[in-house]
Amino acid sequence: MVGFLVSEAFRDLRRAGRVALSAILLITLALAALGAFWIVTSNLGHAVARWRDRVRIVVYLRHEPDAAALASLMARVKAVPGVAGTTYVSRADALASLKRVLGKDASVVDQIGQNPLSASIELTPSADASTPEAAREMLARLGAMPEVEEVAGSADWVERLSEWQRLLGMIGLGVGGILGLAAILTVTTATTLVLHARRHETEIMRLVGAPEIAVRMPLLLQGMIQGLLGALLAVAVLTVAYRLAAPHLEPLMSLTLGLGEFSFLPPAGLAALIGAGTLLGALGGWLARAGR
Amino acid sequence: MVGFLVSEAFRDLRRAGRVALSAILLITLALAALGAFWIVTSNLGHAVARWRDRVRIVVYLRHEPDAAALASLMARVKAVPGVAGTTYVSRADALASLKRVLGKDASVVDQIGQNPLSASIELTPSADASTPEAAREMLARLGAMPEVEEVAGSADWVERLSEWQRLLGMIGLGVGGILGLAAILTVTTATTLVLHARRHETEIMRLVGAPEIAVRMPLLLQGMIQGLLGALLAVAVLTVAYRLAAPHLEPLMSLTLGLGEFSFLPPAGLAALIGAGTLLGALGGWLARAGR
Amino acid sequence: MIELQGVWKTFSVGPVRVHALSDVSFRISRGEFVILTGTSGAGKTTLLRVLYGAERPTEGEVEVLGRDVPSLGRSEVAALRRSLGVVFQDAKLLPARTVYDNIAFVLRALGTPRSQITARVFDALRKVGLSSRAQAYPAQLSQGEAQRAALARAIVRKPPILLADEPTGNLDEGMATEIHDVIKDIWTSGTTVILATHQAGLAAVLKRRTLVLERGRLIKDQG
Amino acid sequence: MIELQGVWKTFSVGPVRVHALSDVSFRISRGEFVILTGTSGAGKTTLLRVLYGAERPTEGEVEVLGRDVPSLGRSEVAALRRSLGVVFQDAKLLPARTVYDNIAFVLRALGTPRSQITARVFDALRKVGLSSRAQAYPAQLSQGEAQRAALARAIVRKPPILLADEPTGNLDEGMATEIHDVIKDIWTSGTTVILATHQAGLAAVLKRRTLVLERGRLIKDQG
Ligand SMILES: Nc1ncnc2c1ncn2[C@@H]1O[C@H](COP(=O)(O)OP(=O)(O)OP(=O)(O)O)[C@@H](O)[C@H]1O
Ligand SMILES: Nc1ncnc2c1ncn2[C@@H]1O[C@H](COP(=O)(O)OP(=O)(O)OP(=O)(O)O)[C@@H](O)[C@H]1O
Ligand SMILES: [Mg+2]
Ligand SMILES: [Mg+2]
Repeated sequence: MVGFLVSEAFRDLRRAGRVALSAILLITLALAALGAFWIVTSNLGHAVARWRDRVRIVVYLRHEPDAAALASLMARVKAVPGVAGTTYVSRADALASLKRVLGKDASVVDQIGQNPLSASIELTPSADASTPEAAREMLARLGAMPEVEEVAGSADWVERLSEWQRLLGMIGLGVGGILGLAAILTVTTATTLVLHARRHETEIMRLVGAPEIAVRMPLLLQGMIQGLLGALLAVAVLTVAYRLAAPHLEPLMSLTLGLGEFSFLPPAGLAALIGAGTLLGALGGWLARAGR
Repeated sequence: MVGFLVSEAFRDLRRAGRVALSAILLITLALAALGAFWIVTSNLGHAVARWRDRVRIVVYLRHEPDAAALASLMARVKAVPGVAGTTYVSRADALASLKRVLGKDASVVDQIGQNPLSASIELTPSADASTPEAAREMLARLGAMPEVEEVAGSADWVERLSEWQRLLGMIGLGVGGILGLAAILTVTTATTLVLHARRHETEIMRLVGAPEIAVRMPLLLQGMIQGLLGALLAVAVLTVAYRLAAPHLEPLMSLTLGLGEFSFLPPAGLAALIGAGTLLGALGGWLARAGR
Repeated sequence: MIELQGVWKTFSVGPVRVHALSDVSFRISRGEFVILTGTSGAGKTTLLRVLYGAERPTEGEVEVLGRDVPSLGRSEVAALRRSLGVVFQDAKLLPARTVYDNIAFVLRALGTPRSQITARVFDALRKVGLSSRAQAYPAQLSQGEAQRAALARAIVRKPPILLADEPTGNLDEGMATEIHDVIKDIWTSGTTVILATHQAGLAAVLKRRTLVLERGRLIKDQG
Repeated sequence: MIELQGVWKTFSVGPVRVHALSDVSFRISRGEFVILTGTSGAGKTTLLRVLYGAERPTEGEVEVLGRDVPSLGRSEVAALRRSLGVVFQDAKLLPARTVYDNIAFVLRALGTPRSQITARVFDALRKVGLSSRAQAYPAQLSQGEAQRAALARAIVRKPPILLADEPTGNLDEGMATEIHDVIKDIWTSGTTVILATHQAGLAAVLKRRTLVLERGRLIKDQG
């Protein structure tokens, strides 16, 4: 019986011909676009994480601490919630840095009698501090330490980051919504097509007393086969596109987004895509049931 | 006869029901996505243009020129191909600027006896200079002037810009390609459907001697009506989406891209979308011809 | 075996109501051979459709093989139909399958062992004189050939009841007689037969119980 | 008016070759009434299909209304068909249109003025006794009613030639006689008629020229 049902499904598929091909390609397209969006989003996510690492908050110190005081201070600064990385910048480091900023005019510095700059600690905030409230809280705590003269850097980097994340979220929602709609339409269209092609056949089958499973199962199987083929094709398309594009994209990415590596979907993501395709196809086949 | 043909087309459309609806929605989707991409691309294009305005090349001068020499120099600089805007920065301006950079430590500057900085001209490159070669050429010409001590700023801003443009171009190509494929598949699928639904009907019509125009014209008209409806819907969707999203996007845009205004498609763009939809639909109807 | 009690079937076409069956009652016992006749539009096809559950009567009771047909669910209707051989007036062959596949299909869907299928299909085709057209598709058959293929499909399962709707409508007299002989053979082997036909003369020839419909009413039941 | 010269039509079904027409020649003059008969599968439908250009003969010449049919292009075939009234054996009604629309359609596609359409359609329906079913869809008709609707469509244009393929195959004798009377009326008004039927007896009843086909060969041409 199973052999009979599967062979019926393949027979239907062959007969549907160009239409089955269309359905498969539309599923491929929807899934490939979904996958491509997934890849881009996760890479942008990496980029955002990297940018967060680059945001610096500078805590200016009243005096240059000695080694012991420094160690204790650093420990307390690290304990503040929202602080991820810390780098100590001594007065000498700061002067060197100023010379770098001045470039051609660095010689000016040498005309100054003594080093006028303060020692400071540069902080990297953690993801915990990415809400404006958490960031304000962290800045307040740092400013309250006795050794600290002033904290430079405000909450606006956090706002920027969260705006970026909101933007990405909105794009994701929009793209996801459109693709979802397209996939549903695809499945509906393909199903309607197959149903239409089979309408008389289904009626005749029922009239000669064919069991329901023989009437419907091939439709379901056919849908699943289409979905599976579509998904496998989508994975192939994504893989090839990645192989071709990654070498060209990587330098660009590192130039514009500061991201060294352009990563592909993890195996679990690929499995999810294939599963989604099969489900989509099965759904199409199943809708056959609702359709009559 | 025309009335007869149009009424036949509407009758077909009504009969195709859910399928016609699917086809219309798929066309809507394809065109809305195309339109949305168009809007985003053109806004990014504006942003790139704005960024170009912000790129500064600094030409350091050997001596602070007097008014007459300055006027002649500025004229010669402006004449160099690729130079868009020029701003003269006197030695006093430069010192004020340095104080701003030093921020908290600005008092250092006052300890310096005399102003050690050079006068300079800040340049904005024009779009002409956006290829690496043109930019190098411009820099060489500026460096060759007798008054100029050094030119700061290299060709790398140009590279960044052109990389961005390449990235946008690639995204455009990718998205365009996928949408094109989807649109072709949509049209093929919808046409196959309509053809399939009409197969017997077409055969019978031919057998009773209906003129070819009565057999085919309704199919073509039906396709055009579908395409037109899909395009109008797409324009409506885009307009509503723009109205809803623009107020939220604008502050975000200005924050991340430095773009004050998020603009919609020009009327000509809308007309092109509508035309494309109608053509797409007509193509679908026309394929009916090739299909048999 | 088959029993109808006060069966009505009314169709509405726009404002017009058509009484395809009006208060039809009769009973057929196991092993009978019944001819159902009446002019075009009298309700013969509708009556058979009610028997195999394709049409639900507007009113009245229908019992076939001990089942209350109008109350059956989809899978029970399918099970009932598998006990019936039906020859449809318009053949209803699956257009995408050859004559052989059309007949083998019903056996396969029932799980008949592969080894028996070919022999049984060709046996049925031979009975209706169509074995040479086994590989043709329905569109490649003449109308009479299609009708014979439909009969072969109906008898291949050796059903307890055979419902034949105009099985010789497109056949000349010689061939019609052959087909009637095939149907009689099946009847002789124990199948209950209802044969719908517009040929009023056939009743006289076959000398069997005859039900006559006129505008949906059973006006005669004799033999 | 109609002339066939050495016409062959051979179909291949897999390895099998079927000669549906073998070396058929005859000639029919304007105003004749010809009966075409033969058993199921003899080639009657194929012969008519060759006449209205739905089948290209494998060999031989076919002339209808002065046109060399096999050489006609698509639009010329359409024009030819508009001069022919054809009753197809399987009715071939457009399933999505009512009986009225099925008949009105051919008039509309020809550009008949609106004002005349309703009257002409009902006139044709009255002739075949189907005016009460004008608003029904084909699926709502009995087989005999569908056949009559197809005849109404064929005669609504008052064509110079009427090709009728088994127009009474699903009708009882009384109604068949009525339909034959309708066809005779049309013939009397000047239409050339070819009537294909498997009822060999009909030739004797109608007393007209009869062509008899047997396995694709024209074995008799008399009357
Ligand atoms: N689905 C339907 N909707 C509306 N009317 C219907 C439907 N089916 C049948 N009828 C009408 O019911 C009447 C009986 O139809 P039925 O097909 O049973 O006749 P029949 O005796 O089989 O005729 P024939 O010998 O021409 O096949 C006819 O007038 C027909 O038009
Ligand atoms: N398209 C086709 N492909 C293959 N064989 C065909 C095709 N059309 C007809 N035939 C065969 O040609 C022969 C003649 O068919 P035709 O339909 O002309 O017979 P007919 O005289 O009209 O029979 P009936 O009275 O049963 O309608 C038959 O054996 C049929 O199977
Ligand atoms: Mg009937
Ligand atoms: Mg025939």
